[in-house]
Amino acid sequence: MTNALVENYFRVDKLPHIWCPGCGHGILMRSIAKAIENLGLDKDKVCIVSGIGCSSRAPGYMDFNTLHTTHGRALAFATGVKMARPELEVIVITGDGDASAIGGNHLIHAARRNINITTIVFNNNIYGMTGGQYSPATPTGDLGTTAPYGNIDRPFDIPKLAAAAGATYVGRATAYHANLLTKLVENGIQNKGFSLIEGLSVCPTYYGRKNKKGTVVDIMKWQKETAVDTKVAAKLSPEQLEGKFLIGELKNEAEPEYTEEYQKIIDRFVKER
Amino acid sequence: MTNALVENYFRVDKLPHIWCPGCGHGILMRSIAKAIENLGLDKDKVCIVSGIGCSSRAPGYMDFNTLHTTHGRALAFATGVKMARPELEVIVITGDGDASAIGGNHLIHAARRNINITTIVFNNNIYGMTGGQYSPATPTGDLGTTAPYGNIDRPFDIPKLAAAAGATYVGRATAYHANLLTKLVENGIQNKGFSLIEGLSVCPTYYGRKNKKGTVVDIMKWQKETAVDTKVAAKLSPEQLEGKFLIGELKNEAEPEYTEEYQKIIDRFVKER
Amino acid sequence: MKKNNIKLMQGNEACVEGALAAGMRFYGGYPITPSTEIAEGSAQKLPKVGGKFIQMEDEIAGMAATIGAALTGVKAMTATSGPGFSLKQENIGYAAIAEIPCVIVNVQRHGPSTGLPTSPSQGDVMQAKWGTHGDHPVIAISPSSVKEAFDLTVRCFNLAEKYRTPVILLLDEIVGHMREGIAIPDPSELEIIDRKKPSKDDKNYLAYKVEEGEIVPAMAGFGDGHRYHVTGLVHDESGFPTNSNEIADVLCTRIMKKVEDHVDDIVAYEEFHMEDAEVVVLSYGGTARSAKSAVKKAREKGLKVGMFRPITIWPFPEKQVKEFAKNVKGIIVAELNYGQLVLEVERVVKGSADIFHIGKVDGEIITPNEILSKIEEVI
Amino acid sequence: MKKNNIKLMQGNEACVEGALAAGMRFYGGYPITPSTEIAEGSAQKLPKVGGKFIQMEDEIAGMAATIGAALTGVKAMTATSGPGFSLKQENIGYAAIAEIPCVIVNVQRHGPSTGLPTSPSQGDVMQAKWGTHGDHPVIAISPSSVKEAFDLTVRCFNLAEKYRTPVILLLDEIVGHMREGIAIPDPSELEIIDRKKPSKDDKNYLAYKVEEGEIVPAMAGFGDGHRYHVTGLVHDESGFPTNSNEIADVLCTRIMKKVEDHVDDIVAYEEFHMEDAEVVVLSYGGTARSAKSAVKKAREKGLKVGMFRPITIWPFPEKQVKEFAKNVKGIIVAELNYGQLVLEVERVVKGSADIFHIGKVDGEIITPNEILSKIEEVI
Amino acid sequence: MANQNEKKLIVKKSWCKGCGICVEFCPKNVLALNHEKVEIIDIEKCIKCGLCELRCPDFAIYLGGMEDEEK
Amino acid sequence: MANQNEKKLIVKKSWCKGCGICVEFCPKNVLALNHEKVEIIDIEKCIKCGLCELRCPDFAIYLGGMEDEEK
Amino acid sequence: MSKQMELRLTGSGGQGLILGGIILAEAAIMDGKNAIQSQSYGPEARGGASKAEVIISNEEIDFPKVQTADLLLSLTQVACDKYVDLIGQEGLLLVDSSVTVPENTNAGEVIQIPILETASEVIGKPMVANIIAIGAINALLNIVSKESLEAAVLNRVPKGTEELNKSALAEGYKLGVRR
Amino acid sequence: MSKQMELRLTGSGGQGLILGGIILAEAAIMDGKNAIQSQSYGPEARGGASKAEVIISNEEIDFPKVQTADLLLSLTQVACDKYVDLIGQEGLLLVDSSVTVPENTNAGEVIQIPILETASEVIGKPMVANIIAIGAINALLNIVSKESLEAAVLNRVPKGTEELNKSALAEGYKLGVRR
Ligand SMILES: Cc1ncc(C[n+]2csc(CCOP(=O)(O)OP(=O)(O)O)c2C)c(N)n1
Ligand SMILES: Cc1ncc(C[n+]2csc(CCOP(=O)(O)OP(=O)(O)O)c2C)c(N)n1
Ligand code: SF4
Ligand code: SF4
Ligand code: SF4
Ligand code: SF4
Ligand code: SF4
Ligand code: SF4
Ligand SMILES: [Mg+2]
Ligand SMILES: [Mg+2]
Repeated sequence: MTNALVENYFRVDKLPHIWCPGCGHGILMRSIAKAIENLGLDKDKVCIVSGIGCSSRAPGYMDFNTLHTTHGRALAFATGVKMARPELEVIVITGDGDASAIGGNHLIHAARRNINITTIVFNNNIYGMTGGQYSPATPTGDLGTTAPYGNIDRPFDIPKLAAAAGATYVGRATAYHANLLTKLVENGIQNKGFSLIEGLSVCPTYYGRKNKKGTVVDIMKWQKETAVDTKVAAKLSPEQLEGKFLIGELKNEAEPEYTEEYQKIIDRFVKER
Repeated sequence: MTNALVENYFRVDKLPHIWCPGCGHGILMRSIAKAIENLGLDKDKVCIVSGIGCSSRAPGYMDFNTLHTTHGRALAFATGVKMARPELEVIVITGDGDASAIGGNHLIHAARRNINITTIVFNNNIYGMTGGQYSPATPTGDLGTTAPYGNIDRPFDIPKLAAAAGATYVGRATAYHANLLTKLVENGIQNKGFSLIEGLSVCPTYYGRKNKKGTVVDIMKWQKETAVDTKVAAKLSPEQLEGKFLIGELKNEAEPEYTEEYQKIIDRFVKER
Repeated sequence: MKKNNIKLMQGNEACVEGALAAGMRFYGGYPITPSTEIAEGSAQKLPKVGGKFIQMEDEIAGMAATIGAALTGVKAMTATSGPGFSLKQENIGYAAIAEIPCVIVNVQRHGPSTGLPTSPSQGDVMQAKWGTHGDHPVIAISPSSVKEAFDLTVRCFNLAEKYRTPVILLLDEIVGHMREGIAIPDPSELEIIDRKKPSKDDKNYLAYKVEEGEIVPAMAGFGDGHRYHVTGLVHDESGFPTNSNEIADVLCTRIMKKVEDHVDDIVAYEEFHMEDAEVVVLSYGGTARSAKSAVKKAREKGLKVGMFRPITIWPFPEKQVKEFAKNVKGIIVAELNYGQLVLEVERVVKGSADIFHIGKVDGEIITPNEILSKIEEVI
Repeated sequence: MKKNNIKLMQGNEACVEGALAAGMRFYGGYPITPSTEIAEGSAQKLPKVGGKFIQMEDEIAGMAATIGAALTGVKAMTATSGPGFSLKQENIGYAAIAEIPCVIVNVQRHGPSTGLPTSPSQGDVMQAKWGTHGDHPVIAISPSSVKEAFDLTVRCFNLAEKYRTPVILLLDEIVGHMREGIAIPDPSELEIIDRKKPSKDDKNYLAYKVEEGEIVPAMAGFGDGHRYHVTGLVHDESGFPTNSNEIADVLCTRIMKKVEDHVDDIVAYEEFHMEDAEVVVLSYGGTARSAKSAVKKAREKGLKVGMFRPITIWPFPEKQVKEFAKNVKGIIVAELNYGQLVLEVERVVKGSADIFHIGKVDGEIITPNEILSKIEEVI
Repeated sequence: MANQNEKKLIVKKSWCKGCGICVEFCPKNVLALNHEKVEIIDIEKCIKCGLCELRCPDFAIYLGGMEDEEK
Repeated sequence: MANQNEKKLIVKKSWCKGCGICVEFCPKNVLALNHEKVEIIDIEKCIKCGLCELRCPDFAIYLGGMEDEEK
Repeated sequence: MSKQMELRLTGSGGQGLILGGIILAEAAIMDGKNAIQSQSYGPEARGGASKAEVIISNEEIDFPKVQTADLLLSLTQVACDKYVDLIGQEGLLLVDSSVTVPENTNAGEVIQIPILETASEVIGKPMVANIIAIGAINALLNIVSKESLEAAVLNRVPKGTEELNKSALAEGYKLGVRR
Repeated sequence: MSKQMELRLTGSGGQGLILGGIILAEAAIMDGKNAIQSQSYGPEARGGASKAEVIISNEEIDFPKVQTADLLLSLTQVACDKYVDLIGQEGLLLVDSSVTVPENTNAGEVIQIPILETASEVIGKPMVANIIAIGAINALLNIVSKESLEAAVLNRVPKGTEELNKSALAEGYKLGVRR
């Protein structure tokens, strides 16, 4: 017995999931299912693809065509799925490591092509699955098991990177701002082109503990207090924005979509026949 | 017998190089040597690294510590060289395919780390070495042997991508604007951090021929006419800039450099001893 | 004038034609000499039949996209050469455990690393079997002519579909770039195997359950209405990951056995003058052409020499080689590498015949005369 | 109280200690279970000795950075497990042809693909030899204890430096994650080999010329004042690319022979109760511990059983195995995979002894009793 | 969709991992943790805002339609 | 550095691949192609601007110091 | 202790049982014995039920995994249910008081002691349960010397928690006295 | 033509000799013969000296590469110098007039004809040199039927250049008449 959303969009027999108590990934996963529910998508026509990582375990629990691939390669597999069957709504769920470390190249190329895939990055600022090594999203100075003296890398701004690479819809939400995430995912799915939504997650087990950020509740409070919606931010001074980060819609532009452009080539020959 | 620049900075016995008549790569390679000469760098302390491609053959002709690696991986090898021996001036010469197709991930990560490497991308808008397939820098609509019906991919703006990923010095020149390239490379080398300079090259053999862009001379004339220096561009209207592209310095910011930050960790322990 | 329907075609072109004839409707790859013509041909021809070509950002992505496409129900292929084949290995292993049918063409060139990139080689024969980590099934097939490049590409697709496994076409630069006459068979003459799909209304579909009498599980296409999970982790019959050792054993053994138990169906080989041969030249791919020529010359000299040509390299025609080895004095393995398949021959023959090796790593191909000299030395 | 200088340590930790003792001053890698502790230990300890650790964006980059660093003259290492080992293959081939000394640790886990990522395996034994394209030399070493994880890591570095080649430490999850007592030897007790460098003022230095009496070319560090070219293409003695078939032959043969011709120096193995053994258990790495236990139990029962443990997997102790095979009834190969090194044993033994295999692909390790049963069955 | 008022706050204890998120962010202090499991301590105060459901990573607390009970 | 005026325009024919870049971009029409090799047709007009050298992909034309000739 | 001792410590992920195993093994080594410690992991490096194994012997230890445990410690019900069958006929099943002992166990002996409660109530720190447990184990089985065990504990616990852990160890010894 | 014919066409990258080889091979196939065409490449796919090989035979052709050429065509000096030694004792060395024939060649016969000049001066298109060359070759050696050769040419050249290439072929035949 569970509620309608879970009943309809999850593989209930596989629950509860393997994630740690308080892991933000569960919240984000629910927000995505909610977006799919709101849009009323046909489950048979939704394909969810992931790589490897705690985050990438999500699709296994979701009742769609689900594909758990190799580390970093979700978008490359997803590109094959989408090209071969453009009528499928292809959604990629990936981690900060999966998407931006080993998978960084596939990310920028999918963005460049503007292929109609919606990617949600569960960014917990760490490699959770392998036990807390720093990731390309770990803030400078923070600790990881492979950054015992403080991380000297500078983190990516993943949405900004995706936008520069060519993504046409880009946004950010957090585990705390779960409803916003749902809204952004809805928009991303509706965007005809490549959409990337960063969902700031929480890894209490490794990132939180290692960096003395307190419990999951403490981190979610921090998210609540530090995030500023772009719409609000527009009215604030640089000083007021100091130390804050932006959530909401960060880019929304129309550009030709990849599979549609390919279809035009095919159509040329159909006409010729 | 040849002139001083060539005599001093090239492996004269390996010349003439294998590039086709009119290949822009030779012009760009000379500009880099010129920059090194202008800066008066110690040849023993310069290391030039490349991947695979026509462009990546450059280091073989240059009289430094030169490393011709695997396709796309120049920056990853270069990162090892630079980390292990930060006193070396590490320069990467790479192609549009090498740097932004297979090597895209290493590019954005080197940029993110702001490691003191100067990368020059010989962008001829095509895979030259393998005979003219479209690259991530081939303009939409152009032809390549694998884009027989016109390329539907959108090209990267490589300098913009590098900047978004974290490069601290970014610029663009062309084979026609060879002196500008020298200046930008000088600046890039002097920048303490990751620098990327795009050098628009010319592949008359494949890109030019396939796309009916005429001879190398025609393409260089096009470069001359279409490029606008950033400084000039600042004074022009969007209409005036329509169809033009920018050359010159595109980004120049100071940020902590990677190997220096690592040295600080080492120094901590030296002090502790 | 055109007196027949024979066309002059490169091995690489014939591979594309074969793939299209077999039903390929997706190609995902990254160009590399000497396989590029396969990408180029696919780019040109696929949209004409409603298929899709995509040039990915690298070979890893090319392999991934190929698997992704195959999962939607289409027949998919990728092609590459040595360096790219190395990069594809991780995802080839994925296709093996997730049982996704697809075809990987490796047009072998000289190595290791960039080596002599335009020179021929047969240096990836062992890599085809062992390139990815962990135990996995392998089918690899090596054509010796342009005609075979066509026929065996069709066969690769058929075997991939039948056994739900990635199949490797081990071309070499010799055959890949050689132009030869080929009569493309009429589509009606070709046997084309398609993967078995579950029935539309099978509500109890378990994606990894082998039904009674079947070799592999029926495979639904993503989007066909059977929602299921695919993973590279060890998984149960539903496709969901498990840590159960029992299930791991069943799965990992089953994927090996489906090939092992059907070697007779899979293995193909050519015998030439084997009837009374005292010495056998074992050779494959482009090099087998030199071997055949050498055997002809030797026969002209009255020497009792035959040729055995494995067409499937993996599984290796173990039974056949073991059998003829009993009756011959020596086996000369001629292959364009430092000594790879010869190791398998040594293993199989168990000392019942002397084994000699002709190899080369200088970028040139082995000539008939080099083989002939060896024959004369050995006989 | 602390009565001795023995420390409790994981195999992975001992590997880091061994590397540091051997002189490792660079580590470039990407984390993956079950090798992560090697990255973590290196991250922690390298800066303390002035060395560098960098977590790269993926395994390909980790391997590349390791080679790049090695070229500047430092000793460099990377560590990974199956999926990462597959990804590193292309650049391992590069290190082989460019003759860059470095150490690659592969802590084997269950596969193929993601498999059972926390379960032990010895499924990458063949991949260690054949994983990259083209013919290339291979040295791979497999420790059976924490102490050996230390000692053999030192040995890997020594062999890498001596033979200018990438060397693979084939750990497995059993030994990598097991904690055991180990007495770390005093640095003065260790034999440490450093690469031969050209003299500072050698103006005619040819980076790939083997001097009279040497095994490999002297290797200048980038920045030391000898400017030269390094490439993965076939190259001449200066390091510059060439298409000459003669030079290709010399180079490609030389890099194979430098290992082949020194097997006796490289090969290491352990013999246990081999004197009068009628049946031999051949086993390596973590599984050899089960084998030893089984042999002890069998001996207690009065059975004439011995154990042969290859420590270097590649080159395989061919001579030794061939030799003892003549005097035994059967050889039981126990390894944690579907059947890999057993193929090499079959090849080498040429039918002079019966060969049996105990393998496993279910994620569990092989127990002494399983081996004992087999012994009793065979003897 | 069922009217909000017809909905009932339901806890699926077996799925609750006791993270405390719902407890913290419930605007009305309806919930508490007890032995690492969530508990409804003051259902009267519940305004059925659904914030607990929104943020529970384990789908262990939610506003169920009445029909749920029948199952 | 040698004074610009002391420099001499030198062509290294064996390296010239006849691309014509120097010919086209010479501001003074000093150069021409002949049988796919560059040729100096009017040295008098040369202002020693060095643009030919700058853009020759093959280092086949340059302003050499007088010392070059001695070699 | 004469023969080879095989111990299996089970519970949930955060209870520090691997550290407990390490401490026992390290103490044995200090005593001049041989010891091997190992563990099993869940998916990749994370969580769920945790199992640490220790083998201690005067002889060389070949096979590194516990075959039939001489002792099974279970701090949670899940762990107890999962591993109880792997205990030897003469083995000791030591469970926390919160755990219901399964019926029909073939353990030689079953002992139930309030480890978790002692940690949270007596010491006031739930995280020292592992130290209490190893104290109790050593009291019951006398595997290693008291001095070595204390030294090993102090060697492995975070700086500043030495006294706390000493008390925990002492409480463990108390709980392990056969009543 | 009765026995197996082995031809090697050499020159520089852009001269279209591979296409020339393809056309010869294709014509042979139209005649019902067997033919194999192959080439060598420079570094990766690009340039430098180019070599196309054609083998034509009434029998099955096994070894696909030319061993001792019955004909060596060289349009450039570099190519001639590089490949001249690989010609058979009875082989024909056919070179462009611009090429200086090396001394001591072991070719059976040497013929020099103005292929390049005819292309640029007579036809006015340097790029048809390959077609002129194969015309001359066929005139000299009579390898394939005239009809097949013309059909093969028309089959392979770009649309709109048919007439041009026909004339080139005709010029080639003229040049290939033994004088
Ligand atoms: C090729 C490869 N390299 C490394 C790994 C090990 N690995 C698994 S998940 C992971 C990181 C996951 O981080 P992220 O994507 O941020 O996901 P999270 O677990 O934090 O949700 C790593 C390094 C792997 N499975 N495959
Ligand atoms: C792993 C791998 N994949 C593919 C290739 C084939 N390849 C060599 S160079 C090249 C493209 C080069 O393009 P670019 O970097 O733009 O250089 P250019 O030749 O245009 O200067 C490719 C695809 C290779 N050598 N290795
Ligand atoms: S390790 Fe971190 S990211 Fe992974 S499940 Fe636990 S809390 Fe979530
Ligand atoms: S193919 Fe293009 S890029 Fe390569 S050398 Fe020729 S002109 Fe230059
Ligand atoms: S529905 Fe709202 S008020 Fe009621 S328990 Fe949940 S969060 Fe609290
Ligand atoms: S948020 Fe969910 S898992 Fe966490 S305490 Fe509340 S009901 Fe339990
Ligand atoms: S130096 Fe200037 S003027 Fe003289 S030839 Fe060169 S480009 Fe022309
Ligand atoms: S630019 Fe250089 S190569 Fe080109 S024509 Fe002039 S001298 Fe010759
Ligand atoms: Mg993460
Ligand atoms: Mg390019």
